[in-house]
Amino acid sequence: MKTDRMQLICDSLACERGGRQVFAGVNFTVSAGEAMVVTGRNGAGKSTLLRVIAGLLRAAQGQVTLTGLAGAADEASLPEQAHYLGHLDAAKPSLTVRENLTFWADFLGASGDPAIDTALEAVELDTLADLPAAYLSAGQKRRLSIARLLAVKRPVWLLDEPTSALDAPSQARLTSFMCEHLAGGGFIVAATHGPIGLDAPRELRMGAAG
Amino acid sequence: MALIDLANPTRFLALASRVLPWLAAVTAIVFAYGLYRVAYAPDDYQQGATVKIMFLHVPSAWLAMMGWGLMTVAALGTLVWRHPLADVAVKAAAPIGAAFTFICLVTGSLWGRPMWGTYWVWDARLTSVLVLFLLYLGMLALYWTADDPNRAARAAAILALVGAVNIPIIKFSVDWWNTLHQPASVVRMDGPAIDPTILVPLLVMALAFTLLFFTLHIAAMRNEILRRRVRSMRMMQAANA
Amino acid sequence: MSLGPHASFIVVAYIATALVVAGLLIWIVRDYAVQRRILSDLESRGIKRRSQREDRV
Amino acid sequence: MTAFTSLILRDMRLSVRVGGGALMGALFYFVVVSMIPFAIGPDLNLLARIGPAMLWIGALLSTLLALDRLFASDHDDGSLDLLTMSSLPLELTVAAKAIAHWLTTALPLVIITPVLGLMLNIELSAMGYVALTLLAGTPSLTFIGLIGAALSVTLRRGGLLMAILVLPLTVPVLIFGVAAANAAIVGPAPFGPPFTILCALSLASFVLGPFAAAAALRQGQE
Repeated sequence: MKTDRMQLICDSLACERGGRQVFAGVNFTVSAGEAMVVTGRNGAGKSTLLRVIAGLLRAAQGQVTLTGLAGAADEASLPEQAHYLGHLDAAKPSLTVRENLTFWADFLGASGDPAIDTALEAVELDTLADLPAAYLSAGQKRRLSIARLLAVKRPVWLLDEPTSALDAPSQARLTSFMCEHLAGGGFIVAATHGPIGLDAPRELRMGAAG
Repeated sequence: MALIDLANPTRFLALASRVLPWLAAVTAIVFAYGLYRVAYAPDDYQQGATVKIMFLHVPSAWLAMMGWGLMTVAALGTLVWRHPLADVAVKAAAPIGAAFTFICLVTGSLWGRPMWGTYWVWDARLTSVLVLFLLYLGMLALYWTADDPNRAARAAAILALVGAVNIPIIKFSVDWWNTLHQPASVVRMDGPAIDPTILVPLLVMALAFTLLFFTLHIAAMRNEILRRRVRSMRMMQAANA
Repeated sequence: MSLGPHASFIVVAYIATALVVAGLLIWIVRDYAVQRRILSDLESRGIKRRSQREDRV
Repeated sequence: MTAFTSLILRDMRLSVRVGGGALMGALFYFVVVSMIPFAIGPDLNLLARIGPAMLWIGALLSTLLALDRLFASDHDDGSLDLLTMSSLPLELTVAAKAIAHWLTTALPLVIITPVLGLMLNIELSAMGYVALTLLAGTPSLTFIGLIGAALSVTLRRGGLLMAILVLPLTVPVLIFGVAAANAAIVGPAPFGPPFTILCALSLASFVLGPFAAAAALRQGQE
């Protein structure tokens, strides 16, 4: 993955939902290896911003581009280069933990079985690999979601309250995954209320300017 | 039935392991004897050799009804006495009852074709069995779609009781419906009083089928108990991980 | 033993019954093997049921 | 494994697991069709005449009702978000889900059709043709119903609304399906022309359905 010159550029982004303007005039640039934390009160549009970046919502104005990616049309490819970790865990209760992860790895871009085993070990779900996901607790399901970020390599991580439902050791592990990802030249945009353990991330305050 | 005494699933498992081989052996012996008697049973003077289908058809019809009866009693066990094995009994009986109802319908239409000239008539008797089959399928569908066995247990018990109340009503209404629109082409099968040379093989086959039902039912109950054990152990596994 | 003019119907009826019963039998036997295998697998990982001394379903 | 086949396999696997919908469509079809004679009476000649129409109406209803949760379940657990973030075009994603749904829901329905035909007094030789028309026609029902399933995610009201939206769209399929089946049973019109049109409708819906459904899903992201 060649990411040295990559930049995630957000240009005067605005979003409307149901006729109401959620945010407007959001500008930022994130370079490879950088993390940005989006903060703000409830309803300030943190989740909406992440969904716009992920291509799950349409921007009313402005655009998000990922530049510098070798051999790909920039704007269209951003959702394909991004992992979105939302509030929902996209785990099917009747499939086993391994089946769930294998499917997403195959669907989002094949990585092969070793990647899946290492990802499951990294989030300490390897002992539960053959258990249907219905038996998992909220925190375990969240860890299964995080395993997806590890099993499929994508440069941009869009994390919406990534630490929710996680206990302290799991949060620490998530922090180390994020550091590794940044060290490998990845991007992180995280919406959060509290600290997520990264040292000196850039901060974008939503709703502060009105 | 011994189900009432066996409140403890572990004791049931132990007993099932001890009883099942013997029960299976007895079933096989009675079946062999029954089939031998069937092979040498005389032909019916009206229906010829096709009367041999009756030795499958009548016992499976009897089991189709007994299956639902067993589910009804077990359903009372679930709802009234909260017996831990009652729901296991209902769930294990459903596919077996459905299979025997299916055998009854298939053999019936294979018997009907040479006798009546058609595989299926909307005759009151056939139609009631068809409705019973649909009820069994509904019961199976209920168990397929529910992932929580405890919630499925109550719903299935209620369905079993409602079915038990409804089957006589359905039978009655179908009889009445059929007399209004009696199709002319159907030959009624009011055979002569049954001769002992046919009655004895029929009774032996009925006994064999009943034994088979209970063998399968106990084995299926054992599977279901193990399945629930797996479920609770998996929950412990997830909680401890 | 002669089965008369409708022999095929009789034979098919017996075969169909045998198939349905065999299907039930195979399903039950396989199901038993599968559950046993999962249980022994879980037990080998040292997982105990909620109340190992007083067994419940 | 490619994204396309892995999605088909996942959806098929989901539908045969606990809580999945495989065979439910066929079951609904069986129940609905065997209820109809109770309403019109056990007149075998009448049943034989309207049998194909009853089978088609049963197939139509069960295919549509079974489609109800096709996208809604993926939407509710967040899978739909991730499904749209793949390099696989959304049209193909949607088509993969439809194919899996047809294989697990509509194909069993086609397979049990001969049994129902027996009960409706349809000739053994004609029954094969009726099943053939369903085999050729149910894909188009699934792919047209796909549009309704996608719209009902957007509109957050599944079930009845979806049936109201989609049933009128299936009119041509119904007309040519029943026409082909009737041609095979009573004649005198040849079986070929209506059956060919039915196949053409299916092929057209393979194209139209995924595009319209993908557009509806994109619209629903507002």
